[in-house]
Amino acid sequence: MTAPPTNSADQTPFVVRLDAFSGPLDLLLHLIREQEVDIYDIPIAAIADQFLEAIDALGLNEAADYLEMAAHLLRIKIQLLLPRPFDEEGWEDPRAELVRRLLEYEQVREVADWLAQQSSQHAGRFPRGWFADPPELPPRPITLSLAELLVAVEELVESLPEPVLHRVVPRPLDVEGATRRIEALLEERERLTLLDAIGEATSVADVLSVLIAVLELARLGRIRLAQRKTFGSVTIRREPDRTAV
Amino acid sequence: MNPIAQLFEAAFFAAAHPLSLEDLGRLAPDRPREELEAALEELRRHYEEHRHGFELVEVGEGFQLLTRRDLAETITEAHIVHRPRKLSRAALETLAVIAYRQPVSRADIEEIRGVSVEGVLRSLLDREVIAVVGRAEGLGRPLLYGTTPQLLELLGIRSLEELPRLEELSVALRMPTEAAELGET
Amino acid sequence: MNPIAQLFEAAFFAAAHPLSLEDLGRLAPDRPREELEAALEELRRHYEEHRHGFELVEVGEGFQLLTRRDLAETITEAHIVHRPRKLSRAALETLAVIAYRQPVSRADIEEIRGVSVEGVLRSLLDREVIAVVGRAEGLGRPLLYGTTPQLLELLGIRSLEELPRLEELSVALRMPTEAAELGET
Repeated sequence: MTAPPTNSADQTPFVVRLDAFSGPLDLLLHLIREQEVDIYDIPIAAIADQFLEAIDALGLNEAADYLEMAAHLLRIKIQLLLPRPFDEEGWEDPRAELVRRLLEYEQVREVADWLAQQSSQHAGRFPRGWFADPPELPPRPITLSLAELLVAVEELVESLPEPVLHRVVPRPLDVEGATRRIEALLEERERLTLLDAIGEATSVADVLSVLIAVLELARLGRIRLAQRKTFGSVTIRREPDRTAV
Repeated sequence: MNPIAQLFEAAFFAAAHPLSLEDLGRLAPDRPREELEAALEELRRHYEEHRHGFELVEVGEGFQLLTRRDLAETITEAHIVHRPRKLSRAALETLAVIAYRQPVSRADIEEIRGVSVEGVLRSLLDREVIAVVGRAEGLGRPLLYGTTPQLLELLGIRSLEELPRLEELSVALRMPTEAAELGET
Repeated sequence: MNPIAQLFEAAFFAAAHPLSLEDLGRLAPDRPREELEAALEELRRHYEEHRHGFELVEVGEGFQLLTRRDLAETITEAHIVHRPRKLSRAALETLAVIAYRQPVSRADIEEIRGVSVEGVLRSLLDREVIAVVGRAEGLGRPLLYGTTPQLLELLGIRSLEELPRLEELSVALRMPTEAAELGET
């Protein structure tokens, strides 16, 4: 069990860490085990109350997964309060499905333990750590499935801002601001690259503002631009006689 | 060391992943399978007899050279290598569900674990221990996930058969029909 | 092989970079330098005498185990060393844009993905899953990219027609006008 021991001296018995549980089923199992009750005969009313208290104490009451489980427990609690039909045959224990899920989840946990142990055991054996870059080989072959490609399409579409359309947001250029920024940077440093000047500008308008500012400063002779090779980075330097300007 | 064993050793050395008998066969075409196996056996025995720092291990879909387990601590402590990052509890539980129920959809995993698994799935996909293996029929045609050979490598096992069998787990599902269902899917 | 030589061998094997005498010293603290050098010498001699597939080589920063050069070529040619690799997420998304909007310029792809795709485009071109298929009209006459027959082969489909239509993909794609417009920008 990952849960730290509860503090019995305290009135709230749920002094437990949030990250000690990997989900509502985990928490529920913890409570059931703590109360030492039979999993096939869970005292739902008591457990539901404790569950609610626990998620409150853990600050989990904003986690949808936990709230869903809380609601589920309350629903079962109510169902158990309803009068049962005379012949018990048609009656189905509303807890049955929950019990099944809990047991299934316990199995998952046991397998997870096994996986953890196995992988940590195996992690003590290292494969070779160094590999030469393949000499003049064709690029490594790739694998690609239709499913992978389609997932990418969907994720891409989901990530597009609503609406999916190309939208032109009028945004004024701020050349003055960019000029001030570049000059301030050059106070601190002898030279910068164009990328430094662009900084964290994220919009096209911001980048354009910087570019125009740089070109304008160069035209006025206040900075000097250099690019050592085609497509190389552009270096911006103060003109030596800048102070005279 | 005979030339084939020498060649195999060089191949194990150069490859970043386990090599199958089939891979090795391409290095020594026209040689009977017994000869390949004899070369592997020679390597295995040589490493043991001469107390080498690594050994030949059968893992995942083939064979791989791995350092001896008893040296791991010294090597790690001298900061020569870093142990790979451990999988989180959430990742392990998600892997457990996928390993036993593959191919399985995200909704099914979430049903069993009782939590959203989107982030965990992504990190497992990034580590390439699981992969998208298809799509289910039905509404929205959800993606189905399964495990990869890299998972076997991570665990140091030869096949998924080596995972504990559900009947061996201490928790047994008492309801027979449902237990069968879990075992089948 | 004596224990120090064995330890060094494992360390050389597992390390991602050459090891200096200093690194080796950390593995066997309190041992005199001569002993470390003797262990290196033992390894070197052992690999030679027993005709191993690799050798101990002194490089700039230290020592390293390397595949014997005369075997490396055979291994490379057998194509067993480099396992097929998956495309990165960035590459997949870029490929997705190209597949659905071809012919398309780099600027258009960047507009949709919101990041620079220069490196990704280059690697997709190298892999021959996309190709330059023309030039757009207008300013700078940018190059236009499209997919190749190799891509279809990888995906196991016969033609692009077999790709699901955008409207068939689950999410927010139900709006035909927008989907169409997406194809225009």
